[in-house]
Amino acid sequence: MKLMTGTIIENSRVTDEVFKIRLRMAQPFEFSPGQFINIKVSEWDAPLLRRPISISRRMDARTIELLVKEQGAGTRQMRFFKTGTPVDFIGPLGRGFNISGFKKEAPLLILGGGIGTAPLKGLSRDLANRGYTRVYVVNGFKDHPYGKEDFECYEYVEIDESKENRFVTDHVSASLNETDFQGVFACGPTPMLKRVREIFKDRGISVQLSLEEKMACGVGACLGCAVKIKTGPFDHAYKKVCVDGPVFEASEVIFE
Amino acid sequence: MKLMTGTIIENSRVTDEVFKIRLRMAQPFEFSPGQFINIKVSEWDAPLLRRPISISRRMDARTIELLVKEQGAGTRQMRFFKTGTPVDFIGPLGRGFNISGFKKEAPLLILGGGIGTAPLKGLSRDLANRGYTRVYVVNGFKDHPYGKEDFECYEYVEIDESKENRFVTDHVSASLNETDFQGVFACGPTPMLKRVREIFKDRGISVQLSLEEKMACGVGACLGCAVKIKTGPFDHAYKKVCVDGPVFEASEVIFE
Amino acid sequence: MNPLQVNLGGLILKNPVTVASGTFGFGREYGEFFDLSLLGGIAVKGLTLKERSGNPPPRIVETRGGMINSVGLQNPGVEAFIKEEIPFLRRFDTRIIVNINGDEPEDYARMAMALQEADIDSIEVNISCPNVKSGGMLFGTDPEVAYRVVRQVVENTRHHVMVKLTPNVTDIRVIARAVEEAGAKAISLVNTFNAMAIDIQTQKPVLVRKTGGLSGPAIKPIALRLVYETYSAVKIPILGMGGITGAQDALEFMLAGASAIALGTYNFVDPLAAVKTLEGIEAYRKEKGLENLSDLVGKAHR
Amino acid sequence: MNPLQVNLGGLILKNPVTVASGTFGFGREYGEFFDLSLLGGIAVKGLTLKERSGNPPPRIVETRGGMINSVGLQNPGVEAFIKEEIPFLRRFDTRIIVNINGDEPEDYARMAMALQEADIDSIEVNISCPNVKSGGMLFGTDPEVAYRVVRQVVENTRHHVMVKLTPNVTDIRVIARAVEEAGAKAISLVNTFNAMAIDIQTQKPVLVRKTGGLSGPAIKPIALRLVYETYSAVKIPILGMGGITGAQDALEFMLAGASAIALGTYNFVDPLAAVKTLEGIEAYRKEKGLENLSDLVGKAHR
Ligand SMILES: Cc1cc2nc3c(=O)[nH]c(=O)nc-3n(C[C@H](O)[C@H](O)[C@H](O)COP(=O)(O)OP(=O)(O)OC[C@H]3O[C@@H](n4cnc5c(N)ncnc54)[C@H](O)[C@@H]3O)c2cc1C
Ligand SMILES: Cc1cc2nc3c(=O)[nH]c(=O)nc-3n(C[C@H](O)[C@H](O)[C@H](O)COP(=O)(O)OP(=O)(O)OC[C@H]3O[C@@H](n4cnc5c(N)ncnc54)[C@H](O)[C@@H]3O)c2cc1C
Ligand SMILES: Cc1cc2nc3c(=O)[nH]c(=O)nc-3n(C[C@H](O)[C@H](O)[C@H](O)COP(=O)(O)O)c2cc1C
Ligand SMILES: Cc1cc2nc3c(=O)[nH]c(=O)nc-3n(C[C@H](O)[C@H](O)[C@H](O)COP(=O)(O)O)c2cc1C
Ligand code: FES
Ligand code: FES
Repeated sequence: MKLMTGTIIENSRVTDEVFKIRLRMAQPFEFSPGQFINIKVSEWDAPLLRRPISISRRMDARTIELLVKEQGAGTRQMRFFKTGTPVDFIGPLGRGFNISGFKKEAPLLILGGGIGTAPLKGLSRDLANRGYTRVYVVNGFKDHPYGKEDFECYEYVEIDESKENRFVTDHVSASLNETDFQGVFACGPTPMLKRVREIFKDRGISVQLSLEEKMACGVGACLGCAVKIKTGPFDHAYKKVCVDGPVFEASEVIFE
Repeated sequence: MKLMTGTIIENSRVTDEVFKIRLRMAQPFEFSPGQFINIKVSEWDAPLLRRPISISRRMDARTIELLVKEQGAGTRQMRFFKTGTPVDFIGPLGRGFNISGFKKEAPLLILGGGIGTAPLKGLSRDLANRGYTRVYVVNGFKDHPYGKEDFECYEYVEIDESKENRFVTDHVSASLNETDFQGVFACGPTPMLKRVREIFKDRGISVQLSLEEKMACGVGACLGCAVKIKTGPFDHAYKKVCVDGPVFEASEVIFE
Repeated sequence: MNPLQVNLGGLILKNPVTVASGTFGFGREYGEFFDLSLLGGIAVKGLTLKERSGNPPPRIVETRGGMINSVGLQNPGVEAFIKEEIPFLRRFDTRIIVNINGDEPEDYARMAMALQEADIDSIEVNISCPNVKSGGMLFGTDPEVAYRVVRQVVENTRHHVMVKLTPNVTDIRVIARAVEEAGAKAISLVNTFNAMAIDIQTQKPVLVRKTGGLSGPAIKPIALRLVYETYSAVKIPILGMGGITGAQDALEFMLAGASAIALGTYNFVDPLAAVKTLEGIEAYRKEKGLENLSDLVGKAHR
Repeated sequence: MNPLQVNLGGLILKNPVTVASGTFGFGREYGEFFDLSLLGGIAVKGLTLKERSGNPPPRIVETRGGMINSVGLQNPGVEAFIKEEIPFLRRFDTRIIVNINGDEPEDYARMAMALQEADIDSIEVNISCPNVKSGGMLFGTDPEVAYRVVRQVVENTRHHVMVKLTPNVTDIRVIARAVEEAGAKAISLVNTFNAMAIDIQTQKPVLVRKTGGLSGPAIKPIALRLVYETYSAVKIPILGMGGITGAQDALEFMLAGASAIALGTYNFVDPLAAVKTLEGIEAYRKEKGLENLSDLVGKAHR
């Protein structure tokens, strides 16, 4: 976790709403998949707060890629970030996916929804690099799927919800033998995450969900990004998405 | 007075702090020298309020030039206005210099200080176009004079205060026969305007000063840009720089 | 029926979008940008019995997301207003809301009487101006004084009476109830927040009167809370304002409990802001399938 | 002597730049960005007697130039703080300011007693938190309750006592005088402004507890005015805060009457903001040829 500067070397359109930004740092930049950075989007403090964006994947030792969806003022400003200009960010932040402890040949499942597919790109590559050979990826999009080419995996399924009338989790239940999987990694809208947790409940496997919450500091100081997490059979506490997460074990997450 | 859009066709550096912007409108744009426009500098409302900038001169029927000095957030943003992008402004605003009623061969004096020379460029050209042949221009700059080439006049004197240790008004007193002048037009810092008024007091000629005051609306609605103006031998009132000015007769201005 | 119509305690506005006193002059300036008949109402610049010259410059300080003003009720006086401005405003199909001010409690009743025969639609009793030496805001921070001022106006006018409250109080509900009891037909809020800026070069307050009134988007979250609280405290309707920039803000105020809203500072930023706000509200109404926009009012309480 | 040193009613800070409670955790996070010994002081996250889990999410809404928070005093409780956080903070050459909170007036005295033996430099009595059900801000709006709470703390502690005031009052001077009389050695202000946001899609308040506290640059002009007013009302020194983003803001607060200042929300925007503020203040001091920075304090009143 450091205050850093990266130079924008690319900012290009992926779909109508989604764009990708490549940032090059002066020094090698270490991170693990699922971590994010907290970006200052406006020199003029409009908006005031930084915006958390996952590191989608690594391009080289000094270069990372972000995938951003335009939502409001902050992401709209990012859309207009100019190539060659510097960006001030804090990172890498948070605890990413935990990919230790799986057998190399164990079937692993990655589930993404929309812009939630961003950090999963890097995850799929990391898993591949570490020799995991049976990684299944299922990504769902409301419309206009994107990003397939950036994943590295055993099987890649893409769902265009506008055409197929089914969700990522429907595909899992219908077409995959879910009992096989030794680990599940998911990032996407909350309803999707809820259903992922349902499907794999009580299987005794690691189901890791990447959560989102509004952030102010991004570093653990403000307690703004609280999510309810089980801390015991009858206990729970508010944990911070920014430092305790964004990735949490599904069994611990309390959706309200 | 209209809400307008102009396209930036040039934004170039004049000195370290001063830059010029050329704006092209879709339609012919009418104004008179001394009028200004109120520019929206930030799409993100940071700063919130528009910034008043004089129209420096006309390039062609649809194109005007602004001369801007970086002062704070607003003008800094203007500095980064990109060629090809649209700018939202209200204009033309205010009452400019009154150049009727002088004899064509009457000596007229234009006095400018620093960025206050901006509207005087257009004024000098307008006077020339209308056949005034004896227009004297004296412009003073703290440092690094600029803009000489844009004036059209009988005599042009440029004072670099950093080297010459004298002001515009010193030159007038010392080197010009001030009793000759039939009209004086001045724009610059308040101390300069005060001295201009002193010098030409009780001469019975028109001495026109262009004043500045902080503005909110720029159109006369907020009463924010008040300056004290004599309304009779013993009376005064707060007038609006934005609609009653920015140019006022020196004899009416009450400096506090 | 007109689905945008709102009832502000007997004052029927054809739509909820009005403009705030002091930010729209007497309508002439912005009338050059759009047809004033589009507005639900226009609150004119604050008036006093006699002409006032206002405060010395500078009168404006810009702040983050807002501005501090110290205009100080510069106005031509109520008589000149009646003669010169009403005929102009009456050319438009919109409500004329007359913002009245006084140095002493009795001035308000005098103003009301001066306006008795005038062709106006509402009197907005401004007991919340921070920019004058006496009166103004002071009346709006004490429930008993507020009651007295409003009562006297109500007793001396045939017009609709609205009262404009200051946000500079511990509990807005107490003041709101006092003016309701005094017979106000509606409440408008908020006026500006007492605020200040200091010039670190001169080491003095920027404004001659030291403090001024903060307005603009910066204050919206506080203004919205005050409208929300007021709604739960009184039965009379609310004209909500404070930092509104467009339809989204306006709808938040309506959901919080405002029957109508006013744009103030943002008119300066975008002369068409009020018109765009109206369009955005209408689009939202259609999207949500609301037959009457006024069904939204106070919905965030449920 | 150290030209930046300031005296906050017996609490000597080596420089006037501190960080505000709730915006700096217990220092650990921002300690990764700079040496905490650079700071004049650190006000830790608000503590309560027992551990608290805080309010349900969402806890943050961004607004123009500011943010509304509804954290609700999530904290590990005073005992855990003493055991786990003080040893960490003591490694730095900076003042430890402990922000204490209670549900009932007596809780504050209990907190003071719990901290009696702790190695801290000041107790900041927070009678101004808008984000808890009982207590908090309510104590800070009533001068008599404020007096009682502060008195009980003063009587039960050997530590320096500072009182943090809420801006949500009609007249800050009344409250300030009450806590001065009660024996407070300094006053800190402002805490956040009660504020609100509404989601126009769900048509409900965004925050579960409906309102939260507004902070950030948006509130600066009001906070500055409150510091200015307080300075003229009491003799005890002021720790000023509310929207400070850098040296210019900080100097305005000092000129208005703050002996020291705190950065809150802006730490989130720029983790180095406090350090930069200090640098900017020092540059100004030199430029103005001030031997003691504290000569600036309150200068805008003269
Ligand atoms: C750990 C983490 C990683 C993220 N990674 C990415 C990413 O890789 N790519 C990407 O496009 N987006 C990502 N997001 C979401 C992104 O931060 C928000 O979309 C962005 O902050 C919205 O800012 P805005 O100013 O554009 O929109 P706003 O005007 O602030 O809000 C627009 C909408 O987005 C929602 N929103 C705002 N802030 C957040 C937030 N922090 N988390 C969730 N929703 C929010 C609002 O509720 C609103 O509905 C991530 C969020 C988190 C917490
Ligand atoms: C009628 C008129 C015509 C003008 N024409 C020009 C022009 O042609 N070129 C040009 O560079 N500038 C011109 N100005 C001045 C210009 O408007 C200000 O420099 C600008 O608004 C400063 O904005 P900012 O955000 O950069 O600085 P801010 O941060 O707002 O302020 C920086 C400094 O500028 C001063 N300032 C701010 N606003 C004004 C204002 N409206 N008038 C005077 N001083 C102000 C402040 O007091 C401060 O000292 C004109 C002003 C007026 C009133
Ligand atoms: C320049 C200016 C002048 C104002 N004058 C008055 C006034 O005369 N009477 C009044 O009741 N309110 C006056 N106000 C307050 C506004 O009517 C409004 O209540 C306040 O600005 C909050 O709304 P806003 O944030 O949308 O501007 C004035 C505000 C501004 C900015
Ligand atoms: C997220 C957050 C949490 C806060 N928690 C506390 C707290 O526990 N105790 C307290 O006295 N003030 C708390 N505050 C208020 C700040 O200490 C400060 O008074 C206020 O934010 C104004 O300063 P600013 O505008 O610089 O942030 C909190 C503020 C924020 C933004
Ligand atoms: S965003 Fe501040 S603690 Fe997580
Ligand atoms: S700037 Fe509003 S009246 Fe001149």
